[in-house]
Amino acid sequence: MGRPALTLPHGRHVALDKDGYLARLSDWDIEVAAALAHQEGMTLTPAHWDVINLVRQFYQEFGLSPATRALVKYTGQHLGAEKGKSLYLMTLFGGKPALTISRLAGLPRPANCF
Amino acid sequence: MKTLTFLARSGPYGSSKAKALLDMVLSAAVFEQKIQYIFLDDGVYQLLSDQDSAQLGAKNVSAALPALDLYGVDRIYLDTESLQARGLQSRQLLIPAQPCNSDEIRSLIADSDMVFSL
Amino acid sequence: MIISLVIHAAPGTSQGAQTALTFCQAALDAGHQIYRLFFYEDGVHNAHALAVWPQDERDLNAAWATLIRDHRLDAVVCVASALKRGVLNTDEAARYEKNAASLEPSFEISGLGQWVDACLHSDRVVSFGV
Amino acid sequence: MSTLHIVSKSPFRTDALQRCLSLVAPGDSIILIEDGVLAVNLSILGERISGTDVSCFALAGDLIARSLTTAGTEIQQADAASFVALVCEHRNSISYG
Repeated sequence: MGRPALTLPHGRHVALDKDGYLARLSDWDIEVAAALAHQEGMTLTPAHWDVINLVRQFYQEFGLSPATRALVKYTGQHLGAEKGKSLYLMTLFGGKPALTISRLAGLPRPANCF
Repeated sequence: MKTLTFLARSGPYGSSKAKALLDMVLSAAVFEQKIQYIFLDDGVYQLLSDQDSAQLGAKNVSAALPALDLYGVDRIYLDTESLQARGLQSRQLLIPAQPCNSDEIRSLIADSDMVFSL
Repeated sequence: MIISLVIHAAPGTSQGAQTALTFCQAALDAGHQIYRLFFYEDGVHNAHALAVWPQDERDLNAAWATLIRDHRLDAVVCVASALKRGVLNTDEAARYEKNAASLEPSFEISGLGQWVDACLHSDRVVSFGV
Repeated sequence: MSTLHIVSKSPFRTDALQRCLSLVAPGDSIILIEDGVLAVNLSILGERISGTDVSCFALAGDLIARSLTTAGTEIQQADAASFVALVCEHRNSISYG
């Protein structure tokens, strides 16, 4: 069995681990995020990107991958109160938004992701 | 809901204790417990602003403290005697913390279901 | 009473793990219920299956495993602490492509959520080896 | 509504005992365990508990191993069973490292 990889435009390959997380965080870019989303049957819209960029900003600022509660509040502060709701994030990213967004945003995989 | 009190008594970087206690606080916050986070003894060093751990090859453990508010942790206390004993009373702090003394810490502890100190 | 323990100390380095074990046994002897043992930070070394102790010393790793099995205790090692210290079960070893598992099977790997859960469901939570 | 203060480090190595003594409240108890028992003859401890309703205990096994005794002090000896009982008798506990 070959190593899992993400195939990107122009024949570029990015290594993933068994659970579909990036093997090297430095590989992350917007193409990678789009391809990771595509794997989950998601097409990223500007609304998705606003949140993905916000999670990267959260990580830059605090050195943490946000829990849903913190992400909801942070979203409200930066993207407006009407978006600072877990329902909004779930509509965009599905059932466990904080985990999914962190993965798409190329944050370190959480140790307790099972 | 339980009242959990955390005594942050260790400075950052010299050991993993500051981070270990912070991780407990953040986990308890996710479960929406009533949290009291008290910085005292060497723990007050965690609150100094302008920490830069780049030369250590270590993460800045205090960078996460400003996120506490987003986790709903808003009962944050600072033992002013510990600050004074270390000559830090005039230093700029990373996050707002309610100044307190031993008497007040005693009553915070008396109100707690569980206390964790690192 | 319902009691949980948080163990921060590695066995064989400081006395904390030994004290915790003795306390746990005494609590069971007194008829209390141990809701959970939570091994955090260096405490996860207590769950190391590959530790070999000199024959004339008390094998603390084995003593925990026996106590946990005999009393069907819920013993959890913190996943973040365990991964960093090379204490992996077979699932984690496979996940991170390591060639050996090292967790004594009477322990489970899980997150700090299990510690919070222990706080919520116990009358007392006592920390050892801080 | 009282606290059990668990001190496990030598008073000469950490500020565990000092912090414990600053936070101990009437009705609380202190138990010295492990290297914490090295404080057994310290006057700051004796003075703090003397004539108060703060009880102080030391784990007997830790004392005996270190050739220490509580003779001439107000500190009571505790075994593992009484340590457990102390935990149950107090609302919460603090372990000082």
